[in-house]
Amino acid sequence: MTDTHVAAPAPTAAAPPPEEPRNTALARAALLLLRGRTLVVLVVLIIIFSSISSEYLTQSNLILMTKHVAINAILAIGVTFVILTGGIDLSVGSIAGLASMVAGGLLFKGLNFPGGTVFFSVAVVILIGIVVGALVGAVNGLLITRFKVAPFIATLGMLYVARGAAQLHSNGGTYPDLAGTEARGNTGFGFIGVDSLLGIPVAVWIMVVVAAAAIVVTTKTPFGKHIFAVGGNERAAVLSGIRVNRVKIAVYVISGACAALAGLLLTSELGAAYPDTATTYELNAIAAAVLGGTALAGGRGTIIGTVMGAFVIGFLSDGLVLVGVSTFWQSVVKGAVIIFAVITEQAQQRLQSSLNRRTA
Amino acid sequence: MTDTHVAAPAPTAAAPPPEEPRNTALARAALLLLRGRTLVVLVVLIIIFSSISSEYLTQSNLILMTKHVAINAILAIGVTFVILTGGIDLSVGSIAGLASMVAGGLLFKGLNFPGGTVFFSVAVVILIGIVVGALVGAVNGLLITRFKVAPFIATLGMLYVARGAAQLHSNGGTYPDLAGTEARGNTGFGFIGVDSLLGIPVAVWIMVVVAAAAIVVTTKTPFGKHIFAVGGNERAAVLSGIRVNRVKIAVYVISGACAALAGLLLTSELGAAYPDTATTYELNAIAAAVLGGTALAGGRGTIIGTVMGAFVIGFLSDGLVLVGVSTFWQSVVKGAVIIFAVITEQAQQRLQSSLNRRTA
Amino acid sequence: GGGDDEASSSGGGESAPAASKLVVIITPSPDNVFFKAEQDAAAAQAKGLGYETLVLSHDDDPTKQSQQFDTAISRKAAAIILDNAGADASVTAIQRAKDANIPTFLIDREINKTGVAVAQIVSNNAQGAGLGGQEFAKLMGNKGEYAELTGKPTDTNAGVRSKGYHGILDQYPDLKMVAQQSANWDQAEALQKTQTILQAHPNIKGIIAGNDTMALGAYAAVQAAKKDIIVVGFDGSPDVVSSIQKKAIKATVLQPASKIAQMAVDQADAYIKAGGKTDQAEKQSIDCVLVNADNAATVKDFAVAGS
Amino acid sequence: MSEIVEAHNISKNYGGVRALKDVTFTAYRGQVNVLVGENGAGKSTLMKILSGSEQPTSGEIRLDGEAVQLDSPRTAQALGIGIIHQELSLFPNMTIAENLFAGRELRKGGRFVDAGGQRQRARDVLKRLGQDKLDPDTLVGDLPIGQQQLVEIGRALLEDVRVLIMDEPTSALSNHEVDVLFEVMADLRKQDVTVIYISHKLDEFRRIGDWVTVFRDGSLVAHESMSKTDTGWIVRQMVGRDPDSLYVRNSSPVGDVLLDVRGLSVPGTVKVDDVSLTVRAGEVVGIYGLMGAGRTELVETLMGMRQASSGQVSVRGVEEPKGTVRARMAAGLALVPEDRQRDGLVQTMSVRENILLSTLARMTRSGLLNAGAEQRTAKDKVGELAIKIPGLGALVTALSGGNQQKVVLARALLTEPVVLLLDEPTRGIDVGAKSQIAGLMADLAAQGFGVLFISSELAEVMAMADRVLVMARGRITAEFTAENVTEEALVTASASESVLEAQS
Ligand SMILES: Nc1ncnc2c1ncn2[C@@H]1O[C@H](COP(=O)(O)OP(=O)(O)OP(=O)(O)O)[C@@H](O)[C@H]1O
Ligand SMILES: Nc1ncnc2c1ncn2[C@@H]1O[C@H](COP(=O)(O)OP(=O)(O)OP(=O)(O)O)[C@@H](O)[C@H]1O
Ligand SMILES: [Mg+2]
Ligand SMILES: [Mg+2]
Repeated sequence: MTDTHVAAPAPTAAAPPPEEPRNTALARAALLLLRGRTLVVLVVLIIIFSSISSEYLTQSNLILMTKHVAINAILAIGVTFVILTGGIDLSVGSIAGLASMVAGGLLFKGLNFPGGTVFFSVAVVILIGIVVGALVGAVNGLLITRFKVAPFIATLGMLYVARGAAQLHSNGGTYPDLAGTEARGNTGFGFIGVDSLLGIPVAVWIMVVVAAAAIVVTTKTPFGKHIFAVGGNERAAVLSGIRVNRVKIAVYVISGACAALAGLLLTSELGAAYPDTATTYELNAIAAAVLGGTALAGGRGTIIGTVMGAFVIGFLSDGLVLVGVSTFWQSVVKGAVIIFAVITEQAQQRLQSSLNRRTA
Repeated sequence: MTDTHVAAPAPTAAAPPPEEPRNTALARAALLLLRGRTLVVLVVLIIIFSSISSEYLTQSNLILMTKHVAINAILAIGVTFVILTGGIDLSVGSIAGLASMVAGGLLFKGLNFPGGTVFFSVAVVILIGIVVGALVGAVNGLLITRFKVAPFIATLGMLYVARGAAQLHSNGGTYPDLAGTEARGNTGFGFIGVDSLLGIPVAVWIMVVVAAAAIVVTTKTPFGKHIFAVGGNERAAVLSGIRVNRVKIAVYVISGACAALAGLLLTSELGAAYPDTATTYELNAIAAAVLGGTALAGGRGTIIGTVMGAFVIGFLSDGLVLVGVSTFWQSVVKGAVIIFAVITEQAQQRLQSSLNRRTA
Repeated sequence: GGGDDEASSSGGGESAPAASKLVVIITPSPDNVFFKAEQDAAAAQAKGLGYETLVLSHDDDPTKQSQQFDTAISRKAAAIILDNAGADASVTAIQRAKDANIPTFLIDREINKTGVAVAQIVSNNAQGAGLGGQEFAKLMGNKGEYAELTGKPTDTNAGVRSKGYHGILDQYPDLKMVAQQSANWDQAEALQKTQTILQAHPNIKGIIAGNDTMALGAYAAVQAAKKDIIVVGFDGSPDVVSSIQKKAIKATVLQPASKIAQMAVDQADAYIKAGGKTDQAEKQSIDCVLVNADNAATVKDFAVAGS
Repeated sequence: MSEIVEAHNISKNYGGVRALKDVTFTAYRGQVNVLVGENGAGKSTLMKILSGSEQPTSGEIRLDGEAVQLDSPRTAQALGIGIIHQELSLFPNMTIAENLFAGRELRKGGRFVDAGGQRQRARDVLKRLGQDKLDPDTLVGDLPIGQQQLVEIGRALLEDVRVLIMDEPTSALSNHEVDVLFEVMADLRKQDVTVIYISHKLDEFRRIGDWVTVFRDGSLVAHESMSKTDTGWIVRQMVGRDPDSLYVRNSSPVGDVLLDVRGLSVPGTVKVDDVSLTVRAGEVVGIYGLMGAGRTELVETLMGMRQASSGQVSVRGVEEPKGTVRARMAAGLALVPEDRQRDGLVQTMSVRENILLSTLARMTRSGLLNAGAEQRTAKDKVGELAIKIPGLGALVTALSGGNQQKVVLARALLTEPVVLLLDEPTRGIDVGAKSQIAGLMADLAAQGFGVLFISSELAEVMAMADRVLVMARGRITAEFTAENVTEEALVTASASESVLEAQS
C-alpha cells in the first residue's frame, strides 16, 4: 500500500501531493469504531446483560454461550463463502437436518443391505455426514452454474427437498440413542458435541479450526482471491481465466459441508437425531454473515466479521433467555438488533472510501 | 414536462420494414412455449393430478383451489412490486400475522382506552388492518432508503419484529370468535374469506381486483415505469429525475398492504386470529414471483406471471393433499417443482433477446 | 415455614443444590393456549411457594431447549419443570441437569428413558385418545367415512394420539378412514387441508383431529362447506369447549394441564425440601376427561368441575 | 454574444480529492462550447454540478445572470439544462421509447402513460438521429453500445432544453453517426440552444466548436475562440508542453507468424463470418470497422469467451482446439476488453489484486500466497507501464480511466502472452494517455509481441497500425498496409457488404 506510484514521464505530471487533511486521524478512529461495529455491538450487549444479571459474565456462562455460538458460526462461515461470490444459500438448515439424520441412522441402525448390517466407527460416520452435505451443496452448485437457476431459488428448492429427504429417512421419526455400543465399535459420538478439551468444549475448538481454515483460504490462497473476484465482477473474472463455475460449485460444496458439520455437532450434543434439526437456521446464518459486514452483492466481507456476527446473535439470544425476557419480546429485540447493527454499514463504507482516497 | 420536444418533421417517415427471417416463426413458437412455461407446468400438473383423481378437475375443486391460491397470489403480487425494484421482502408472512391480530383484536375485544371500549365496523377494521400492513411496509422502506440497510436484512429483521408484535398483541393467545355482534355493529367479517358472489368466493374476486389493479399500475402508469427503471438501473433512474427513494418506499408499502390483506382473508376464513398466522408464507410468495418469471435482480417480471406462479404452487400443494401424498413427499416434490420450473428461465431469456434483436 | 426447611436442607446439603430459589419452567410456545395454561399454572404455584421463576419456551426445537437447559444449569436452578421438545432429543439435556444436581420434573409429554427425570407427570394420551375415539365412533354411529388430521409428524404425542384413536376406530369395520394428513398442529393448514380432503371425499361424515387448533381449522372448513360433519379434537382448550357448547365441534379430550403443572411444582418443592428425595413414582399418568355437550359448561381453565 | 451559464469560483472535493479548484467557466448562448482536458481533469465533475447531480463544495452558478441553486437533476431540468452523461445511463430492461421518456412519461388522462404517443415521438427522434429503422419497442439492452449512445442523445433532444451538455457523446459512434449528430447540433444552435460539448477527439470537435476551454488537473487553464486556436495549441494547453508526435509508429522488424486464424465463424446476431487473419511477431495490426461489425465478437471468440462454430486458431504454429479462456491464455493470447468497467476490472478489489488476478497461482509458496512476491510483481508492472496510482492497496476504482486501462493491460501482460488483443484501447482516454498507449503498443511489438488492436478512429488506426484489416458484417472486407491505406478506402471497405478482394 505504499510508495509504489510512478511519476509519469511528462515533466508537469506532478505527483498528487499526499497532504493529509487535519481531520484524518479523527476519521480513522471513527472508522475503526465502525469497522469493529460488530464488536462494539457485542461489547454493548455484554455490558447491558451483565449489569442485569451477575450470571452473564461468569466464565462458565461465557464458555456456554460460545458453545452455542459455535453451531451458528460454522453455518455462517459456510454461507459467507457463498455470499462472497454473490450467491445465497437458503438450504443450510435443511442440509444440517439431512446430515444429522444420515449420521443418526448410521449410528442407530447401521447401514442395512441385503445380507446384513454394517456399523461404521464414529469418525467414518462423521465423514459420511459431511460428504452428504458437500454433495447436496454440489447439486446446488450445478443447478446454479449448469442450469442457470438463480441461487435464491435453487437453494430454496433444496431447502424443501433436503428437509423432505431428512423426514423420509426415518419416516418422520427420531433416532433416539446415538451412544453406540462397544460391540459395534461406534461409541464416542458425544465427543464433538458434549466433551471438552482443556476446559473448552470440543465444539468451540472445531469452530476455531473451521474459522482459521476459512480465514486462510479466503485471504491467503488463489482460490480465496478468485472467490472475491467472482463476487466483485463475474465477467472480469471469466476474462482473467478464473474458472468461475468451478469456484461457484466449490463454495456451495463448502457451505454444504459446513452445514453438515454444524448439524452433526447439534446431533452429538442432543444425543438424538430428529428430522427437524436446524429448521430455519439459515436465517440466523445469513444474518450473522451480514451483521459481520459481508455484502449480499458479493465481493466484500470477512470470515472474522461473520464469526463476530454469530457472537452478537448468540450472546443476544442467550442473554435474553438468561434475564428471562418473554419469547415474544425476544423475537422483537432480535429483529431490532439485526437491523440496527447493519444500519451503520453505510456509514462505514463512506468513511472507508473517503479515507482510501485521502491516503492516496 | 410534456410537449417540449423538437420534432424533426422529416418527410421520409417510412415505417421500419419488418422483414422477418425464415426461422423466426419457429423461434417465436418456442418462445411462446417458454414464456408460458409456468402455464405449461400448470397444465402438466393438472393433467397428472386429474388422471390420478377424478375429483381434481371438478368445478368445485377448481374453485376451492383457486381460493387457496388467492391468499398466496395476493402476497406474491405485493412481493413482485418489491422484487421488480431489485429488493426483497421477507417480512410479508409476519405482516400478515400482525394485521390478522390487529383486526382480530379490534373485532373480538374492541379498542380499549381509559374510559371505554369502541368497536369499529368490519369495513373500518379491514381498513385499519391494511393500514397497519402499509405502515410496517413504510418502515421497511425507510430502513432501506434512509438508513441504507440491505432489503434482505431490513425485512429479515422485520420478520422477527412484526411476528413478535403479533404475539405480544394477544400475549400469545388466539382471538377465537370474530363473528361480531349486531349490538356492536361489527358482524360480517366472514364476507371476505367465507362468502361467495356469483358462485365464486369473494377472496377470488379480491385477488382478481388486486391483480388487475397491479397490472394497470405496473404497465400503464408512470409509477409503474419508474419501478422498472429503478430495478433496471438505479443510478440512471436517479439521473433521470425519478424519485428513487419514493418509489422504493412505495413498493414496500404496497407489499405490506397486500400482505395485510392476505392475512385478513386468511383470518376471515378461519374465523379466528392467532399470532402464527402465515408463518413462512414469504417463501411461497417469493417462489411464486420467481416461478412466474420475475428476476430477483430487478427490472424484469410481470404480475400475470406471478399469479400463474401462485397457481402452480397452490394447485401442486392441493393436488398432493388430494391424492393423499405424505407430508414428507409433499416437501420434496414442491422443492423439485420450484427448481425445475425455473431451470427453463435461462433458455427463455436467450431466445427472447435474440428474437428482439432480429426484429430490431 | 418453607424458608426454615429450605435453610436447613441446604445447610445439611449433601445432594441438594445451593440455596437457589429459582424454578425454571420450559414449555412449547405459549401461543397455544394449552401451553400457556401450563406455564401460568406452574409459575403461579411456584411463586406461591416462594420461588423465583424463569419461564421459557423452546418452540418445539430440542436444540433451543438444550440451550435453555444450559442456561438453567448456569443459573443454578433449584428445579426445572419441563414440557419437553422431543422424547428422545430431550434426554441428554435432562441428564446434563441431573449431573449438575438439578432435578427435572416432566409434564404433559414423556421421554423415552427413565431414571433421568425425577418425575414424568403426563396426561394419559393413549387413554385420552381412546376416550376420543370412542366418542367419535359413537357420534358416527359406528359407520361411515372419516378423515384424520394428525399433528406434527416428528412430535411423539401426534403418534400416540393417532394410535389411540385407531386402537378404537379400527375395531369398527364400517368406519372407514378415507384420508389422513398432517396439518402440523396448525389452524390455517388444517382449514385448507380439510377443504381439499372434502373435495376428494365428499361423503365424509366425520373428522378427528390430533389437537384442538386443528379441530378448529377443520370446523371452519366444514362450516364454509355448509356441511354437517362431526369434528372431534383433543386438549380441552377454552375455544373448543365454547364451540362444543354452541353445538359446533362435538367433543374434545381434556388434558388437565393446569393440574399437572401444579402437581409438578408441588413435587419439586417437596423434593427440594426433603433434600433431594421423592416418595412418588417417576411415571405418573393422569387420566384425561372427555368433554362433550353434557359437561362442557363445567369446564374452566383445562379442568372439569368435580373431576 | 451573451453568457448564459456562468460558474463562478467552483471547487469540488471528493473526500481528499480536489476534482475542481476554483474554476470560473462561461458558456455562451447559442454557441457550441467545447471542453477538453486530460482524463481526470474535472470536466465531467463540472458538468455534473451544472446539471444538478452533484453539489459544489464552494462557488456559485448563474443562469442568465441570476444565481441559481441546482440541487437535483430535476431542478436543472426545470431550468432547461439537459445532459448526456459520459457513462450511459439507460435502462437495459426497458424499450427505447420507455428509456427516452423515463422520469417524464407522456400522460394520457392524467394518470396513465401515453404509450402510443411516446412511441410516435420516439420514432421522430430516432429518425432525426438517422435511425429510421430502429423500432422504438426494442429493448435497449439488446442494442449495440453505439445505438445505446444514440438513445442517450435522444433523451436529451426530447427536452425543451436551453442548455445541452454532452459529455463525450461520440465515444461509441461511427463517423456517419457523428455527422448526423453534428447536423442535429447545428440545428439546435439555430434554435439558440447552448451546447457544452466534451470530447477527446481533437479533429472532431474542431469542426463544430465555437469556443474551446481547456482543463488541466482541476483548473481551467485556457479559454479561447475556436478560430484562434489550432490543434497544437490545444494539446499544448492540455498537457502543459509541446506535443511530440502524438502517435508513435511501430517500426520493429516483422518476424514469425504468432497468431493464425483460419475460417473462424461465430453464429449469433452479430456474426463473425469466415474470418482468417494472421499476426506476426513485431507487428501491430489494427482492425477498423463500424459499430456492430463484429470486431468485439471476433476478439472475444479468439480469447475463448464465445464458442466458435467452425475454424481454427493457432498460436505460434500450434492449434488450440479447446477454446476456453484458460486454454487460450495458456497458448499465449491475452485480451484487454472494450468495456473495462464491465469486463476488465473487479471494482471491489485493490490495484494489486486486479493486476495479479490472472496469475495468482504463480505467487504461491506451498499453496499459500506469498505477499512479498505479490507486492514485487505488481510494483514492477506498475513501474513498467508508468501507472499513476495512490498505492497498490488502493481500490482500483480510485484511478482515472486511462490508468484503469493500464491496470487491465498489466494483468494481461503478466500472463506472458505472445499476442495481445486490445479492443478499443484508446476509447475515452485523453491524448496524453492515447499517445502513451500507442507508445506501449510499439514497445510491445519491438519486444517481439504481436499486437492486434481494434479502433473506430480513422486517424488513430492509420497512425498506429502496420497493417489495417477492415471488418464489416462479420467479415474481413479489406486489408491495407500502412503505406497504401487511405481514409477513403477504409470508409468504403467498412461500409461494404460483400468481401472486396482488396488485398494489397
Ligand atoms: N464520485 C467521485 N468520488 C471521488 N472522486 C471522484 C468522483 N468523481 C470523480 N472523481 C475524481 O475527480 C477527478 C475529476 O474527474 P472527472 O470525471 O471530472 O474527470 P474528466 O475530466 O471527466 O475525465 P475523463 O476525460 O476521463 O472523463 C478525478 O480525479 C476523479 O478520480
Ligand atoms: N445490430 C445489432 N443488434 C443487436 N446487438 C448488437 C448489434 N450490433 C452489436 N450488437 C451487440 O453489441 C455489442 C458490441 O459489439 P459489436 O458487435 O458492436 O462489435 P464491434 O464491431 O467491436 O463494434 P464496437 O466495438 O465499435 O461497438 C456486442 O455484444 C453485440 O452483441
Ligand atoms: Mg469525464
Ligand atoms: Mg466492440
